[in-house]
Amino acid sequence: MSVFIDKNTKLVIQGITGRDGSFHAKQMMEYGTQVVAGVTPGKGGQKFEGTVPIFNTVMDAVAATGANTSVIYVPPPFAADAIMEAAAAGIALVICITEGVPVLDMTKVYPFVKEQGVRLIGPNCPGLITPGASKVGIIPGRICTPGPVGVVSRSGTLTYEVVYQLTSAGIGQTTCVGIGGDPINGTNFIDCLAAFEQDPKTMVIAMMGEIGGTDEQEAADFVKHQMKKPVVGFIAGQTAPPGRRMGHAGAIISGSSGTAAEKLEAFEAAGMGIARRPKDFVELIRERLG
Amino acid sequence: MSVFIDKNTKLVIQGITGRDGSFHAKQMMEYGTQVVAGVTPGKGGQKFEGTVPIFNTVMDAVAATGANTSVIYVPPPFAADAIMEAAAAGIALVICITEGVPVLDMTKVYPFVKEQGVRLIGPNCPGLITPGASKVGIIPGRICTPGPVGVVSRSGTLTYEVVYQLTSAGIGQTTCVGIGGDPINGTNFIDCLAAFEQDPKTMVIAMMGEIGGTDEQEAADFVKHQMKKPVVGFIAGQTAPPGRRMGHAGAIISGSSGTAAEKLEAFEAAGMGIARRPKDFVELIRERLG
Amino acid sequence: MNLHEYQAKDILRGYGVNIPPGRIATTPSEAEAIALEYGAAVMVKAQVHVGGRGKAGGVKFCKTPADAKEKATAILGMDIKGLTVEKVLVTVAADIGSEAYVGIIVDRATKKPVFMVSAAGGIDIEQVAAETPEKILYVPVDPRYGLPSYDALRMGFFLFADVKLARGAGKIMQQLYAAFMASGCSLAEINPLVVTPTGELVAVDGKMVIDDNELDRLPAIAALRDESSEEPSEVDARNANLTFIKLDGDVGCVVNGAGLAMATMDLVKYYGGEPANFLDIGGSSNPEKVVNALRIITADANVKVILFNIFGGITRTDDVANGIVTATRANPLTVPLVIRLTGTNEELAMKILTENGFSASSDMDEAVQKAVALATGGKSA
Amino acid sequence: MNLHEYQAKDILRGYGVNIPPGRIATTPSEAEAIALEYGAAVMVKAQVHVGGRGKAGGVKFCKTPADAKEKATAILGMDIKGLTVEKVLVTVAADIGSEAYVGIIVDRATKKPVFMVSAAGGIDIEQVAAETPEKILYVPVDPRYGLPSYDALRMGFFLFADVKLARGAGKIMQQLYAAFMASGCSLAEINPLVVTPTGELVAVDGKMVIDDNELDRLPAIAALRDESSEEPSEVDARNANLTFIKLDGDVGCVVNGAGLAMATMDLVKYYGGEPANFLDIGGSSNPEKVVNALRIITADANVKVILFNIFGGITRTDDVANGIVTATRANPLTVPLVIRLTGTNEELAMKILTENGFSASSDMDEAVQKAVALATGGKSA
Repeated sequence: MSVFIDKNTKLVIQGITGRDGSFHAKQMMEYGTQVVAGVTPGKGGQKFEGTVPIFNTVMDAVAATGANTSVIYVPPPFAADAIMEAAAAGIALVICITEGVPVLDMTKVYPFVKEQGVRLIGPNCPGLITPGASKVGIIPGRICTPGPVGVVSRSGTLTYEVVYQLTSAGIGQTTCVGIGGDPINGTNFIDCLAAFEQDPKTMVIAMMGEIGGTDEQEAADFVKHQMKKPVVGFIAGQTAPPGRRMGHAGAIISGSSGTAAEKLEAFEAAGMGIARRPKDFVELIRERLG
Repeated sequence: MSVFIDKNTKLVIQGITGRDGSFHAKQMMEYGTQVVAGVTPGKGGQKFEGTVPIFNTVMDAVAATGANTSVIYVPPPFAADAIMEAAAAGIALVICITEGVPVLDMTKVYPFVKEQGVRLIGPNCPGLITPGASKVGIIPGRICTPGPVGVVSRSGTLTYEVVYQLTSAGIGQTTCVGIGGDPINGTNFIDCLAAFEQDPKTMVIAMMGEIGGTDEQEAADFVKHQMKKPVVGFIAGQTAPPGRRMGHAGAIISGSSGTAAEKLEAFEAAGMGIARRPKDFVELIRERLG
Repeated sequence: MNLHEYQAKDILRGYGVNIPPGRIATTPSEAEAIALEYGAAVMVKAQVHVGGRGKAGGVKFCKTPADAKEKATAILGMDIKGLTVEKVLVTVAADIGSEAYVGIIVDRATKKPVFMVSAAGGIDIEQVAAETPEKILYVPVDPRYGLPSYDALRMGFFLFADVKLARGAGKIMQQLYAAFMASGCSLAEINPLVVTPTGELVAVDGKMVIDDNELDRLPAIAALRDESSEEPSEVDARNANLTFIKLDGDVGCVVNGAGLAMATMDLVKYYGGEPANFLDIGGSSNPEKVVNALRIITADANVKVILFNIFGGITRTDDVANGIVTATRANPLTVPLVIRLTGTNEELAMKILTENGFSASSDMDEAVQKAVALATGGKSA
Repeated sequence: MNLHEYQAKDILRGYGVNIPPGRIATTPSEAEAIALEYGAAVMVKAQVHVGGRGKAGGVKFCKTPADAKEKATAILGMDIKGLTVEKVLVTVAADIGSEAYVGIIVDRATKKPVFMVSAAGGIDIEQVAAETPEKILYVPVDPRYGLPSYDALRMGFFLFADVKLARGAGKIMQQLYAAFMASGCSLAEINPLVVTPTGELVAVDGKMVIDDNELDRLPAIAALRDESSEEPSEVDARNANLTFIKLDGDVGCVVNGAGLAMATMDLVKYYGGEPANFLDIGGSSNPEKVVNALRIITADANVKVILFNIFGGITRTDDVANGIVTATRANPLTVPLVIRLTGTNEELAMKILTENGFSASSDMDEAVQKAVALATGGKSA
């Protein structure tokens, strides 16, 4: 089992003919993901790599191929529109890889996807992978292997690091989800933790947070009150200088300064395992797998 | 019993110190409606007629009085804002009497109240009355009397006409609802028919439509498939010259020209009683009350 | 309120829509001068609020300035469906490769502005809808989000296979939508949207209908009203805040509320009469409105009887009674008056009327029957 | 990106906010001339991107033009928290009756722009929040609907009991909101919003922070960047599309991804070292970025070792390897280089590095420990 994506994921790639889009389209196809369509306006009717039909719009792609999931590689000024296009076309799960999406765009995109009942992951995220079944996004496939650990992270490359160390230690994953580090994103820690809690194959969850905001504190609260499965957490930015990555005004509203210390305290209060270094995940998870 | 309003309705009047607002506030109070608050920005702290507290905002009014229903008498350019203010303040039922609200304003107000889960009646409507219990709006109280007929109408004064004739003939009403004749309004025929179908005291429904649009046809379809209670219908505008009250382009989208003939045909197909004149309601309803 | 083609085009130009240059002429020499200035073939187009100008001969192609003068001479002063042509638009003629239709209206069913686009442009969209409905794409727009680029592009691709034209058309949809919202429209259309032989997109005709409820807050749009192109009695009524539509019968009707006004007309007809008008004095009461209503109705020589049907709610019937007294005192009526009046402040109203020598009924059918009898010389009484 | 006070005020003025006239001076004589032109008492205010200007002596009241010249002489060239004052704003001094605070930020929790307003203005809002949180009203705005009048008025009444002032403040909130949205802000504030003794509302100070992701589509805003008021290495990094923050340690770090970059810094510290910087080369790979990253890091004389930690996803590690080769060939390094590199195209990258005489590890802890050892002279190795 897995969360969000599996063997039945039928993927459309928005921006399939771009530099990043085409590179990762091939990677996903090689990994075995069912890539059923691509979208590039003006290239409708052509084929990507001789096999994947390209459409002018997501609506055309869905109508012709039954795609149920979309991944977005379009440039930042067009990303918000691309997300809404996918949601309006009936796609149930939209993953936006694009980095640099203006946050005010997201203040409109977020309620749009909620109204449509669509799950958005990202933007500015590496996507997700269900090892051995499907990969959507840019997480390198070969660092993953099937197994009992659910992985969720705000950071891209830090996810790879942890997954890589788990796999190297022989510990596999159900699904790895990179939710992205932008101030407003579609899916948060709690959404993923809830999904992993429901997933029968997931036994332990590895969660990588960052300084800033209060998502990790709320996630810890969720772990404490709503979850039976063990969770191991990490916070990046313990040594970051204060005030450089987030406005202090944000802290006024949340009533939190978003420091690593505060987040680790919340983890501790929730009875979570705490990885001080990325490599600590290996031992902490091994213990919890019993 | 009744629909939408009853003895427990606690009313706040937006625009209570205006010409129309103050006049009808008194009428409602005389009728016995629980008028718990008024709103006029800048007059917060004063009292209307020495008894009803006035507030600067609906939020203040709700906090202080527990008002659950609002009626709006503010001028057209401010009506959309007033509706949204009431909905955002936690009011469950908003009745907008104001006539002349720009329709593009309503294209934003409509999804707003839907999102808030608030029922809006109007704009450009006479409001509603549950005879003997509560009156919200401008329907003259003394033309109504309690009884078994639910009344719903797109027109204001035409409603009075029919209710007056019913009452004169000794036939009372559960609730009379004027939904308003604007192209976009908060509550339609079907909403009211469904409520009357559920209301144990309502035995027959009188429904007054107009030319234009397809609301009456959809209502007839609802009567046919979803209702057990008998409905008697009337359409105003049988002699109106075509093309003067609605753009033809609207007819293209709806696939209907919105004529009286078309609507009466739908009524007939639904097995509804058809009143050719307002006074015909009396006999048709008497027959159906058995 | 309808805008003239040239007014709609001026607005659309302000939003970036590509429209050939054009100016208004009220005399043939002006038309000639404009054509001379453009130094190109022009169209001379009658500016009247009515469809079917072209078929009526109100739109002409002119190769030379002299030609423009001649055609303008023919069109200016022409009568098209009862309206006299006072102005013509002289505009550079576009080379036409293909013609598409692009329009937006506010739709009752979806409660949203809805785009209608069709590659079958240049003709009435009603005709396309009736004969080849599959050639129209409908796209509702949620005004909370505006018109998204993807929907604009989708419409562009519905019109054109070429991505450059599709993007260009999408951009025009965005411009049309912005103009529609900012101008308080209930309808806006470009028909035809032309592709020239060189692949340029040009709006060759434009139309806008404004929601009258918007005019108070859009003074620049309200100032575009051209009263010379409307029925004078309807202009008069509007300026008096009355909703009035002139009809061909002889029973003048003064009613409060559109629904009751229509029901009253229906009842006049039911009892064998013919209504002379639709007249709604509206919800808020004001004796002045009654005075104006009587003035407008009595200006119609066909009217043989005047029927008041007033059911007071927000309208106070004593205000109406006072209006009747004031109006008839200033200008005594030459036709009989039948009054039906009930509702808010009814006792006071009845007292005012009786004291001033009027009688009134509280029964609608009775009053309508009486009015019809008076109009038909007692035939149906 | 931070805007200067004068820039924020220029923008707010364009949205109708009432702001005393003011102009920028870069010399004392300019300041004098501006004060003379206004013919009124002025404030001379240092334009630097840092809080606490007032306490540092960077804001002065000047009764006369001569006074303005003298104060400008003192302020221009002044060092405030490490930044040199290059410009002063000379602006007409307002009479202050009372001071309020009005601000908007994008809030992560509600995922909306949120207003913060307080009648306790003129001081840091952080202080108000800490000491008297009940004096702040928070109002989230749904950008699909904009700031509704009722919410603007509600905030106005929170600040002022008088309805005229409440409406005036509400109008300013609308103007601030419009400026916030159109300028791509992550923060905008007016502090203080002053009521003069005659009851006029005046914005005496203004601040705006722009979301860097907006700058590509807002060239007019992007043009307001004042590089002279920023850390030069950070300017250099930004122009090379790198996210760089200078720190005080000696281990230069080049990492892809913010999370991994922070985790790398944390690990440097964990093993007893001190990071010299935060540097994220970002997601999309481009050898040029590596060249720029090395140039910027080596410009810091404190750096004793350079640590690459690259985990390729969308970044292709062969691009990074090529960048390292190119950069070091052009400008040979004078400090040791430790490379950790794995992920996309790893084999190719390793081949490129090995062929060019570099060694690389695929283990993060190993690489960090090695770099720390080199920086600390083997102390922890």
